[in-house]
Amino acid sequence: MPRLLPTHPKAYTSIQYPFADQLKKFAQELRIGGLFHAVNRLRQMNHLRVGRLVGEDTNGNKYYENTNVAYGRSRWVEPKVPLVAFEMDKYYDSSQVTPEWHGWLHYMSDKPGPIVKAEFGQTWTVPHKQNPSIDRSMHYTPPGHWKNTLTRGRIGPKYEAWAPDAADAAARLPLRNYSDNTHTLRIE
Amino acid sequence: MALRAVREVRVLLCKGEASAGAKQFIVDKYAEIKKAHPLLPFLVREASGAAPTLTARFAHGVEKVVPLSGLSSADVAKKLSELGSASP
Amino acid sequence: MLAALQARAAATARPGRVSLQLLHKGARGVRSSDARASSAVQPAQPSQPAAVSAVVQLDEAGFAVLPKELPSMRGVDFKQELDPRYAETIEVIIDGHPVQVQKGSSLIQACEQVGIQVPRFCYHERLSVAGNCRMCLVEIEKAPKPVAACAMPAAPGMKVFTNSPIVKKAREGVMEFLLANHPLDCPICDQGGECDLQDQSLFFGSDRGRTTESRRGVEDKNLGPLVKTVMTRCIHCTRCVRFATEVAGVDELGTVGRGNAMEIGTYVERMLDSEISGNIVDLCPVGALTSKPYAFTARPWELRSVESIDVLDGYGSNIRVDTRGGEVMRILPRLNEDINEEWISDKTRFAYDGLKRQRLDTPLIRPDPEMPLQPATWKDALTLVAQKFKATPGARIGAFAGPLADVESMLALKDLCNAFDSEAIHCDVPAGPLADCRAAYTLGSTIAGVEEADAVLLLSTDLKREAPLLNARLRRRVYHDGVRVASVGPRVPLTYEYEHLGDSVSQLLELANGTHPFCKVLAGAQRPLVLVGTGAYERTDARGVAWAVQKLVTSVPALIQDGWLGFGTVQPTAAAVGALDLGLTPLASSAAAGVGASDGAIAEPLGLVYLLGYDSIDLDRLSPDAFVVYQGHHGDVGAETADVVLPGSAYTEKVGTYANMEGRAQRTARAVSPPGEARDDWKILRAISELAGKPLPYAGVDGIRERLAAVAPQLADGTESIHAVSPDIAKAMLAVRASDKFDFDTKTPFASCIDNFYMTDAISRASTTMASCTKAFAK
Amino acid sequence: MLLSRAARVERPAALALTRAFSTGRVHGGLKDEDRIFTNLYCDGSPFLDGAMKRGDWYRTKDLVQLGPERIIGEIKRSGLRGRGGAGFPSGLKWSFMPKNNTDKPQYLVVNADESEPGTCKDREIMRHDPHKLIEGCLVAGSAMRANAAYIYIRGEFVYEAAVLERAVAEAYKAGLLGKNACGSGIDFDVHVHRGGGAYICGEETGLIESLEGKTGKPRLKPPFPANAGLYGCPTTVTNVETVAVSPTILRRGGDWFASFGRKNNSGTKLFCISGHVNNPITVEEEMSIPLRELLEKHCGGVRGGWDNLLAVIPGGSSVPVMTKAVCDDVLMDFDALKEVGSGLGTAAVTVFDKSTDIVAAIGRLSKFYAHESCGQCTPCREGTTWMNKIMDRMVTGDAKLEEIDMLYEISQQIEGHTICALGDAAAWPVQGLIRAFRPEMEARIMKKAAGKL
Repeated sequence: MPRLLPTHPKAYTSIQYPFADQLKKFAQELRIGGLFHAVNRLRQMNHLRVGRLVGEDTNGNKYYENTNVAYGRSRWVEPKVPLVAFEMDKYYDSSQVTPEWHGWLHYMSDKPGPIVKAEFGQTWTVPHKQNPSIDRSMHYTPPGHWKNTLTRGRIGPKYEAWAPDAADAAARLPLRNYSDNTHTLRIE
Repeated sequence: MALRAVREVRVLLCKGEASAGAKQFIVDKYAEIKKAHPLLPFLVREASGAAPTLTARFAHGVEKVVPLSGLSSADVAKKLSELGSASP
Repeated sequence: MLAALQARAAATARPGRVSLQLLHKGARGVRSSDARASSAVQPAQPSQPAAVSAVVQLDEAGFAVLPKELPSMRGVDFKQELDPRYAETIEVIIDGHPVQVQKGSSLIQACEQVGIQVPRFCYHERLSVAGNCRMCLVEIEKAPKPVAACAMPAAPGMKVFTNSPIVKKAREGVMEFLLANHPLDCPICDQGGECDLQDQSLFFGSDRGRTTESRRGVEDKNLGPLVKTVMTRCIHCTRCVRFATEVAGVDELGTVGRGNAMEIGTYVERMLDSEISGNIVDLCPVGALTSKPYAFTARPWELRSVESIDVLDGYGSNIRVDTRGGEVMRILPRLNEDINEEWISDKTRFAYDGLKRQRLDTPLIRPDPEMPLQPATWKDALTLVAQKFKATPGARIGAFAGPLADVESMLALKDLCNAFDSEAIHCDVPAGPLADCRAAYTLGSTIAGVEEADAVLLLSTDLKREAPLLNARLRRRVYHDGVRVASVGPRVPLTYEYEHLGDSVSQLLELANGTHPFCKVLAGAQRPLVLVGTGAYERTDARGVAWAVQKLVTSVPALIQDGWLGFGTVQPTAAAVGALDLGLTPLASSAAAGVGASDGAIAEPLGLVYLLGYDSIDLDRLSPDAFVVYQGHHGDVGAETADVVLPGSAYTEKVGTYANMEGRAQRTARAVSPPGEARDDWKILRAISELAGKPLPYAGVDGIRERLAAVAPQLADGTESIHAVSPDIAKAMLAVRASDKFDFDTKTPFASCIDNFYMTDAISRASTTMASCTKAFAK
Repeated sequence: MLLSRAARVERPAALALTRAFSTGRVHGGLKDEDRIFTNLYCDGSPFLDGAMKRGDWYRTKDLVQLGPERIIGEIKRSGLRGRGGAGFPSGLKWSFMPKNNTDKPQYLVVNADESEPGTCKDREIMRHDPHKLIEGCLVAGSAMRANAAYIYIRGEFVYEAAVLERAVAEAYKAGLLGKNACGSGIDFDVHVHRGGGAYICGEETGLIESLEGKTGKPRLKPPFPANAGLYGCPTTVTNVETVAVSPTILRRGGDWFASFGRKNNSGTKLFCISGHVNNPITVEEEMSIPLRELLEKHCGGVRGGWDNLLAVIPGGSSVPVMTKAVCDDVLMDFDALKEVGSGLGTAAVTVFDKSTDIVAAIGRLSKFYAHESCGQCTPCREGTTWMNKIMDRMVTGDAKLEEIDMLYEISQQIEGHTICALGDAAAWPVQGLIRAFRPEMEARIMKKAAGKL
């Protein structure tokens, strides 16, 4: 049956082609860095995005923008991670974003980091440091935590019983004190 | 009025007319009783809504209660001396 | 979430509507049209109070059977209903509703009468009007600008709007200004959750702030160990200043500086030395003044409140015990116009931490006189005590009730000892004139009646320490009406001016003989008042002093008249009046008379001493072979001397009846459980009687109440009313004197019965807060 | 000398008197014989000898013996309005005092705590013509059945207080005050009290508090001082000028006084002109004199000519500022100034020429009010400081444009919500500035934002 009318191109629907845009992005990554790069990216981030590199901060994080996607998703940061990294959450933390890039990243301003630094930077500011608690060894574990060898302090009794013997009384736990938890947490 | 065996006397009065005689008895005779028995506790208590009574307590906590409702002063005196002469 | 909050706010912000309708149904007020109609017929006819049920039942003798519990009359202000002055009402139109309000009331009171809540910070019913917070601005028709409702007297026909746009705008503006310099530290503020500023900014404030300026910081002031200050939070309502100067009578608090630099503080670095200073914590609408001992311990929404009675002094303040998890967290006052209004003393408020220290929580037995006390079971301890009761002859059994004993336990103690033929049942009260007549040991005028006195004589009392709130009432009377107060006793500051007549017995004798110039003042007064501190009877010549007091009281006719009993004893302990009501013997008279009531009985050394919370035992008078039983809740002197200790419960842990100094019986409530194995006091005594073979004839709480009603009906009904003594009986009984010859000790001056206000009983002695107060304030 | 001062400047040929102010008669040009304060410039001795020569204390006995009703009636006929700023009719105010009060003393309190920035009329009276005031105390005091007068003089007026105290001592010595004052049969005392030196002590009730020895924090009204004032007794607080003119009014008659000025704004008035005029001066002039004539006749005109005028504050720091367009034809009296959104106040005319930074000038005023707020009530305590902080930023241009509206709103939140009038006084200059010079404020902010300032 000859076609009388030229066929209309099929409208793109994500239902019909669920991976179309991902494939497209993968292809773009392939073009950028080759197969290894593309596969590594796919492995590291389960959401592929491609955008314009806006800049890089002192921590080596890269800031990207893609104005073609929805507001709120158009700016992102890609943390600096080793080329072949497993356990990604070991490597990145939101506090790695430096102050001068923070505003741009959160749509507070449109000025990227270098401009912010030029305008507002002071000579006396200390270099940015990320929150050290990303390192598991730095995590705070209170006394009584299963990883802490210190046992938790005993909360005192609700009332102090009278002891006929003064020495007896001295050996008892002090009355519980809600305004001061040094005894319960054993903070040394 | 001999109240030798009595250890304690309690007179409960109400605020109404029922204890008018008993009140009169206290006013008239209290001084006399107290003179005779200076160390005998003779408690006079008033409470609205209480039934007027005379209570005498003897040894070992034995108590005898006499109602005083509507009694005259002389009647109360008689009741008291009866109690005083009674043995517990 | 926000919508829900707003809905709640709207629901709570307009309670006025509901109350207004109630009012129009004639529940409490007078409907304006009705009032007009009735005023035409009967000019000063107030509306009838809610009538008491009219069905009367008669008993066999033909007398009315009265209910055991009389209907509560609280909430019905008889003064207001009966006094023609209060019947004068005027009509004011509030938010379009015509309402009748009392003449002379301010607009804020008028709004309150009809249930419309006008926000306020500086206004307080019991303090003078300052009008400086400007939160209570309302609109009056034809007024050029909004006026402060707290300071504006209601005028007839005035049209008031409390909800108009102008008013809302004004409130929002004032609230914004108040918050402009208020630190938003609610999460770390102890007032959080019960803060007027929080509540009112939610209801009446704007939804956002505009200030970006730096906020004012104020240095905190040191007001002593009770009141914590965070002065940056202060909104300068000056409630604390007005309380201190008007009620407490200390001039240390004031405002310094002007404009935005104004600060509340003591002018020089000084602590607030007042026995009722803790009330400024309640008065402060924000978290500027908070309780130091309570700081950071609990949040108001975690607390469970129980309404109870204070027993640490003889005043009987009504309190609210706030507990959390079986622990008393704090104590707050409860409104009672007849007793404490809405204040409580510092000891009442802050001694609660004594309830957690030195507690007796298990029975203790001393196996050998040389050995320390050892924990024991209830069974062993009670059996031992019961054995001793059985083995000791009645004349050698002695019982002593302490200052915190409740009426029920004292009754059980008396019944128990009587059953074993003992008569030596004493209470911790020095012998006054006589215990036979109730007028001799209570405050005959009643606490509220002190404000009706027109000439006052104080004898051997430091009223500011013995009854701080009574003193505050007397101060109000002195300042408002210029009543003359004279004192024979210690020369101490009472926060008002009084004539100090001297401090020796000779002045008292002059007064009793009618030769002293002040007798003329007493004789000329309509309602004279003589207040005697129990310190007067803690002397070697106590009987002589009592004789002189009786003579003085019976020589002034106006002191005992119909409707006025102007003779009062300021009892410093909560147990005193109850004990004397039950017939427990005062101490000194028994010492003078020997033990036992029968004439000529010879005192024998006591073989069994039963101490019911009694800690001031005289060890020298105790024979060395005496067996001492201590029943109480705190390990104090009594417990140390005891051979057996039976743990009882404190006033927050039991339901007990206490009679305050005016003879008003009130009941405490059980807020927490007694610690450990401690038990209710009267139940312990009941158990001993059972084991000793002479069981008391009551087993349950109803039984003991019935027995109480039979022995002392004035304590039993629980209506919290005072059963006044008839004047003729009081006159006849107080006129009786044993003899007229006494040796007087004119050298020893009259002294107060307490030397340290902060430590008077086992609970306050165990309290660390009271210890720090003693350190800070005691002379 | 007076004549020469007045004649120094020629009367402008044509004055633009238009609009509602035109009454058919041009006011101004008070003649020397109509002056009340004839020793305003200290031409003669300020003490009793000089005062007698000028006609003070002349038959004061007869004035006092007129009796309260006739004195008050005469004052009412003269149309005298309070010279302290509010302009309340004096006769009416004096008549509020209780008439049959036997159990309490009554007081006249003279408010000589002249602290309004720009105002310097009362000090001239007190240092150069104190007997006018003292005689006025006696006359006005007797009219309001007062037993004594308290002159609350500003603490900073050291010289004036010394002069006044000497004058009072002279009067006592001469038998003009004290027992049987002037032989009139009434006893009348005058006490001079030196104030603590706060602006708020010039407020009626704040002054009473200060006089009682407390901090000068204004009281709530009601009760008004006429019912419960000084020490709880009926009291009237009046301005120095009001009291000082009353004997002359009684001598020359209320109709004479009422013949000056427009209706309801009658009399002569002391104007204190300061700021950018060639010859700043305190001068007595007829009410309702055109502002331009006042400035050009007595002060030698605005510095740099009339066209160099930027703005005028016509009645002391607490009234709103007027622009030149308004100043061109406005009359100096209560009603005319109220009509243009300002007020006569104390008639302390402060002139700004075009060299003025008007925002900074008003900013300084709001700093003054923030400093002088007593701190008692919330809107004034917090609001004045807040306004001051915003005004500081307005001056440097660091504020935001929206903050102008916010500032106006804050000033409205203060106005009318306070215990005393200081809140209003603090709010009005700022409101006046925003109404009249909003473009100037906006321009500054935008300039600063653009980095051009």
